Amino acid sequence: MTGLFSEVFLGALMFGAVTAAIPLLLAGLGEQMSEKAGVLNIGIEGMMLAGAYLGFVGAFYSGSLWLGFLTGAAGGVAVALIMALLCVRIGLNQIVIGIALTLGLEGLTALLHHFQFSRSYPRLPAANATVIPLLSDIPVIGPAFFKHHLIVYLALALVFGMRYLYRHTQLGLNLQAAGDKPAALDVAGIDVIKTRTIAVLTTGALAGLGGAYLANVGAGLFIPFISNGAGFLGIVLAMLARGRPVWVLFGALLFGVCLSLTTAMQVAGINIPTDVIQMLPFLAVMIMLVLFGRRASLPAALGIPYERGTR
Amino acid sequence: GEVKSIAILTPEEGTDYGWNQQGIDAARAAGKAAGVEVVVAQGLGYGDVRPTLRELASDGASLLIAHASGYNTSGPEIAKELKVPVAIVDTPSGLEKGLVADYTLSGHQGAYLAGRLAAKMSRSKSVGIVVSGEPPSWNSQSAAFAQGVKAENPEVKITYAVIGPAAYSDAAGGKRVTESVIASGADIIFGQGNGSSFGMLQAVETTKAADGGKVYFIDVIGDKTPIDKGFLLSSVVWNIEPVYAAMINDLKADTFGTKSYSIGLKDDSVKLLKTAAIPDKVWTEIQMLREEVISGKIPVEPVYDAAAVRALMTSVAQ
Amino acid sequence: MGSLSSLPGADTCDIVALAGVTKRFPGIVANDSIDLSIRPGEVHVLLGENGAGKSTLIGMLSGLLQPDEGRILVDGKVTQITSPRHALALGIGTVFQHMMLVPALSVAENLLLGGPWWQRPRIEALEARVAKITRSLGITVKLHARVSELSLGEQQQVEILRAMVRNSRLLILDESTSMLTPKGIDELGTLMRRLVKQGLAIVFITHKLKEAAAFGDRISVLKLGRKVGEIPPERFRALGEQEIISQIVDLMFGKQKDDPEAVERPIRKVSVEAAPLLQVTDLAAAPTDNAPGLSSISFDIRPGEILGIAGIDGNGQKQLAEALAGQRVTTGGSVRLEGTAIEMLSVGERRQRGLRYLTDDRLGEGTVGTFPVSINFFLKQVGAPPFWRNGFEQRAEIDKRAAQLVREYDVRTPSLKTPVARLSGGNIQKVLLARELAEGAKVVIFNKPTYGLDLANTLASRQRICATAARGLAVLLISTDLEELLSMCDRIAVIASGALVGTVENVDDARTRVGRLMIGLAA
Amino acid sequence: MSIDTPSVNATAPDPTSAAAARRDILHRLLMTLGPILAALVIAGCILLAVGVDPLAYYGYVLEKGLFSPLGIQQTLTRMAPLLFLAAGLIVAFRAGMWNLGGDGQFLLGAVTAAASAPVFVQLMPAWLALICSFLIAAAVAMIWSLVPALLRGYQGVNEIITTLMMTFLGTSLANVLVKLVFRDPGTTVPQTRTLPVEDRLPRLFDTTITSGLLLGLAAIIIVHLVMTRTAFGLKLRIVGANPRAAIHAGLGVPGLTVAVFAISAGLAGLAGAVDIIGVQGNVRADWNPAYGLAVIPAVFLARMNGFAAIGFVFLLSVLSIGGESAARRLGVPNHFTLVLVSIVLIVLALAEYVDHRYNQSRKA
Ligand SMILES: Nc1ncnc2c1ncn2[C@@H]1O[C@H](COP(=O)(O)OP(=O)(O)OP(=O)(O)O)[C@@H](O)[C@H]1O
Ligand SMILES: Nc1ncnc2c1ncn2[C@@H]1O[C@H](COP(=O)(O)OP(=O)(O)OP(=O)(O)O)[C@@H](O)[C@H]1O
Ligand SMILES: [Mg+2]
Ligand SMILES: [Mg+2]
Repeated sequence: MTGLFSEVFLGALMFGAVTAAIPLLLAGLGEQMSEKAGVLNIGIEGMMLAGAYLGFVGAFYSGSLWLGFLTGAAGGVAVALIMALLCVRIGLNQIVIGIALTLGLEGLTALLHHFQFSRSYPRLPAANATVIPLLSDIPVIGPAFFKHHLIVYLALALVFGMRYLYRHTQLGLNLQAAGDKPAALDVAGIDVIKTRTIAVLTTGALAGLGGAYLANVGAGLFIPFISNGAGFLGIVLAMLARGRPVWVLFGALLFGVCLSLTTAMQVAGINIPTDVIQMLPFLAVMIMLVLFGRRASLPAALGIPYERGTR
Repeated sequence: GEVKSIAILTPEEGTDYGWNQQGIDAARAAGKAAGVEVVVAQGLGYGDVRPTLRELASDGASLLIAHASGYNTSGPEIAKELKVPVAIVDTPSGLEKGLVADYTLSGHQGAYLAGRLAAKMSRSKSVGIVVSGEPPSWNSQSAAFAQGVKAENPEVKITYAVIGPAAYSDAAGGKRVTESVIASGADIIFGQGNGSSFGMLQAVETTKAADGGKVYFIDVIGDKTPIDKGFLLSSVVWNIEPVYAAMINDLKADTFGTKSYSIGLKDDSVKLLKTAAIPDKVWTEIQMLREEVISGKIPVEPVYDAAAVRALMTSVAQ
Repeated sequence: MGSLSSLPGADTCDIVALAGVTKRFPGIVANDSIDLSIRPGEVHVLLGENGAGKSTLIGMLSGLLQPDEGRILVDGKVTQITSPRHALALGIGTVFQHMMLVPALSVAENLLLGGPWWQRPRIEALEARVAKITRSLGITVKLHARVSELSLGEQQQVEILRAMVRNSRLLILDESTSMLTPKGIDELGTLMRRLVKQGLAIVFITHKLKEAAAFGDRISVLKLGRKVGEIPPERFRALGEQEIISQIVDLMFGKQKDDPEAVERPIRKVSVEAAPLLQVTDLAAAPTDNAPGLSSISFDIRPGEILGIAGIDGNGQKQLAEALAGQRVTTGGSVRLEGTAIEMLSVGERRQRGLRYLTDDRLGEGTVGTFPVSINFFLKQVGAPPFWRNGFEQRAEIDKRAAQLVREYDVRTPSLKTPVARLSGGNIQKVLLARELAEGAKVVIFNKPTYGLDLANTLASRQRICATAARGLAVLLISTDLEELLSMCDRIAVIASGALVGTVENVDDARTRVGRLMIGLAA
Repeated sequence: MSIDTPSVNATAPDPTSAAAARRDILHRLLMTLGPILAALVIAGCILLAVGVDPLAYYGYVLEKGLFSPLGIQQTLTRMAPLLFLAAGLIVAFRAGMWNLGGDGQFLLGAVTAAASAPVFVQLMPAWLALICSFLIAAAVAMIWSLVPALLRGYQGVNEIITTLMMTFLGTSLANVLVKLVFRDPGTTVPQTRTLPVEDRLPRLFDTTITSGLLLGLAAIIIVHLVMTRTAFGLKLRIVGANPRAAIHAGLGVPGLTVAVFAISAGLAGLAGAVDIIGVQGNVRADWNPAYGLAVIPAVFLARMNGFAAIGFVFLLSVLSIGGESAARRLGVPNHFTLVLVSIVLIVLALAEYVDHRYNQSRKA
């Protein structure tokens, strides 16, 4: 059995873990931004699907992965725009619209796929990796972390970018104020609606990018329902992270590693039903919540539309 | 009795180069041959199909083919309720004359041959089985494939991986798990999964084997040749048309519900797909093995239970 | 439309002038063609009962609300103040009636809100600037403390500071003194004088006529949305305090007695031999992140007695009230009601025994804002007959009794169905009073019962509290308003940092003795 | 975070004319049918784009979902579990608890019912057996909700996270139970033993409508009355609208929180049970109809009013039954139904907003 766990295999497992974690990371970072600004974005699954579909279409027809990421992000933004209009600007119920958008995009992308790809099932060539010199030569770690597509490093950099944004910029302050006490932000002269709109659109871009990554790199193709609940996991990650981007990264990696662990245990021939293994990450998080779960500090105005001058 | 039209109900759209498409195509072909109208209700999901069954029956279908193991509770119920013949899968004990017939489709014989083929062709002496779930019909093929591999060459390593409990549309998962299995040394992947099988195919196309050469894919049920990019080694193709044709005949002869239908190597309703990637010599050997399986010289018993399959995989993994 | 100069108030030296401004809310005209001029170098005091339309007016000046009719002139030009940002750009800085700070952010971060989004917040520049302003104002501000850790008074200072940091030409203070101690109020007054000397214009809203007379230059009085009178600076300077007050009272209420705030302390007989109704011994509670704890609090109150708790806001008053009511976990000591220990009882059980607590946080915990007025009367009796029988709501009973209470307590509400949050603060307070004084009360804790109430309501509430004591109930009156305590209490205890530092009989020199205790000297 | 709980009129309706009441009903009807019509037009454009005749499509939706005897029976049968779920959500949402774990609770209730009912019917009279199954299904779902309930009630842990996590867990656990514990040994397909058709809930009269429909209607109406007319309901609404006021008023908030979760989850469990005992007869591995996702917006659109929720659930059922049939007949993938439901939800939400705005400006 020792032979099974060769360097190559372990490297591939970890590589898979990172690949699986990236869409969750992007969705989680996106959701975190919305939540920080006071918008509970349940439509993120729909944004991911839009990103996955358009991202794939863009990459497939142009032959450029980068263009695919761009169209994917644009797809997410397009859905987010609806959400921003309906929930931020005119204050419709965020849960109703979020779920409706998710259902709608599930149906729409499946429909489009049916008419467009359901006979040919086009697939993209392998994403070319940006190999980081030296680091990539480290056994196991090298192939796992330093042989990814450039977008992966950008996503990781984004974690720290977000951290900087939240901690050290005026926008970070504005976002937090928009989520905690929007009226105070408003009287300080910052447009709450605009701030929240920016947050929701950013969520759309990130979720769309996550979807595009899922389709173009994760799977190399688009099929209906490809996001498979990743958006909802993103919501969970964002809430568990309590506003800290680095925690989203940890959470996403935890889920990715658990998925790879599933594969590893099976390859090792350990006879455990997949359902049981599947429960592990959730069980781990639940136990953490039971043990350490003090008052989760969600923004005070989360889910409440802001309208000037009402109380 | 008279047979005017038959209806087939499938959980997914009939464009999957797999279970649903084979069922629908076969029903159409059988209907055409018998001069019978065919109604297709596809993409019904795995929920409650009683409404659709009732509606199709009230529209006058002479036979309802409930083409999913998830429909084998509702099918017989509606058959009794409305006195309409219904065909269901995976339930040999459910026969009822004039009302319920079973067709248990298992490609295990074909999968056995696929296992022999894989063991012959593997350069690294290591093959993988990747599935996106563990329904009985896939289990029997996984098990038979493993038996075939071991019968051909006990030295060949088998890696078995389930993507998730119900990861049928998890294409990214399919690709990820397949890549891991390839990294563990496999250079032939026997893959079963609906949407996720396209992810497996993608992994095979974009990942090199340990020796730097091609990784090959063995598919099941359908024929993905039209979308192949040269990585398809073979497929355990099911042809369900004879089954449906027999059902129509039995309906006409009023013998529907007295027997189970199945598919197998014998009448080529299960067969291994010949592709250019298979050398003629190997293909000839496989054809000889096929004869032995048909004659019963090589017994291949189906294993339907997921736990039993995993136990088997554990034992052969050593 | 006439020419600008013909409009009243459109004077060239006005920073801001209102001309015929009208604002309607569903069912009410909150401001009815109001004319107003606001000039540099003046403290313009706005007076008016609860709901007179003062805050609405401010809302329009600060860009939160848009007038339905009329116009606002800034520097003589007709200007539509479209947003708070616009108002700030015009130099209009507002300290709102309700706290407008982000509790989770630090003071510095709150002051920095509003800068260009891409920038790093410029803390160093702010520190320097704040240091300069605070020095000239004579206040200290903890820049790096979280706002949620500050007392309400400190928060108010932060809001004033924010307006100053923003270079406001016009500073609007909506009931900014309601949370301050007498000393704080004096300081704010001095501050305002200093600011108008520097050329600022100030709009100052208060319910306390003495403050109006002491700090103002010009007074406008609103009543039911209309401006019913104005005392211009020339007249103002010519009059003494008492004359000004009596003029205001004329404007607001018609002829009345000279100094309405000088209520005679009703003479109540507190029998010395009577057993105390409420006995508190060595009560202690642990401090939390943003509140001081309590340590060895002991006192008792006899039937018919009013015990006052004086002290600077944020010294444990709320914690004491909550500990007594059972809303806060105590770590030691005993509370006896009529001799029976109740410290282990729940909130509901204590209430059942006759302990009532009138909270100072009307909207936050006193009421359910979206629920109708009628239900809010009975929030603490849910399930009790005759309003509920076998668990079922008896609407007729509820409405009958609610209508009765509305009449009895003069609650001004459009209907019983109106969501209670729509009422003005004063009227919400009446709902709470009615609720707490309902049948079976024995000991009542009043926490800042007249905070934010207009004069008439304040007087009415005080009278009710005195009447409550006169009926033989024990009253604990917590207030930051020393005048109020002196006018009503039998004894006054002073709280500081969660401990009682002394108790004073309310006789002749009580004012000085309480004052000494409050600033940390022996009585 | 708060849920916009509509305040319940405390006073009796004033004795204004019946005409006003009629006008109000007409208005409501208009404000529901109008948006639906608008949604159909929008969705129709999509149909046109893919080359399908929208009129034919909607004709089939109406015929097969509503106006044919068979269709209406199917629609009403589909409503039963949805009504129970909606009832459970009403309790939670009115009390300010975001129970997003309905699907997990539903599945565990379903598995429990499926595992117990076939056993019970052999031990006792059928009616008693079914009652027992219902009870233990509700009990299991309640127990499942205990973790989020206690965490929220006593630790203040946000229930959106915990219920979402518990629903992921519950789905897996239900599968494990079906595959490993309650598996029917008589079949190769992993599923529980099947409750014979004759032992299931009786059908109404001569139709195929399950009597679960009546149970569902009863559940949602009782919930509505409890929430709006009783002291207990008022206590829950106080907790939902202003938890601090609840503490101030002396309500035992943690206890009430646990009660809310128990009732909400219990009803979700009953939804699972009524679907199994009334219609399905067994639970298959990996079965997850995910009804919650559609019912949640419906409950919000109904403003947590039980009667309005019945209407929206009915609408959803018509769309899902009729939409599937229409899609098949016209060669549109069934996924189009999702698009249609989504558009209807969004337009209804928009219409409510417009109506609200209009009312406000009229009052001003
Ligand atoms: N939503 C509303 N519904 C009904 N009436 C309203 C509404 N909003 C405001 N009003 C009315 O507007 C009037 C003016 O309110 P405003 O807040 O300006 O009073 P105020 O003078 O600031 O009172 P206070 O001294 O209590 O602060 C009130 O009488 C109130 O009844
Ligand atoms: N946006 C609004 N919509 C409806 N009514 C409002 C609105 N804003 C204020 N009001 C009304 O304005 C009146 C006064 O409100 P406000 O909050 O200023 O209380 P208040 O009068 O200041 O009370 P107090 O002086 O006791 O604090 C209330 O009666 C309220 O009904
Ligand atoms: Mg006020
Ligand atoms: Mg005011």
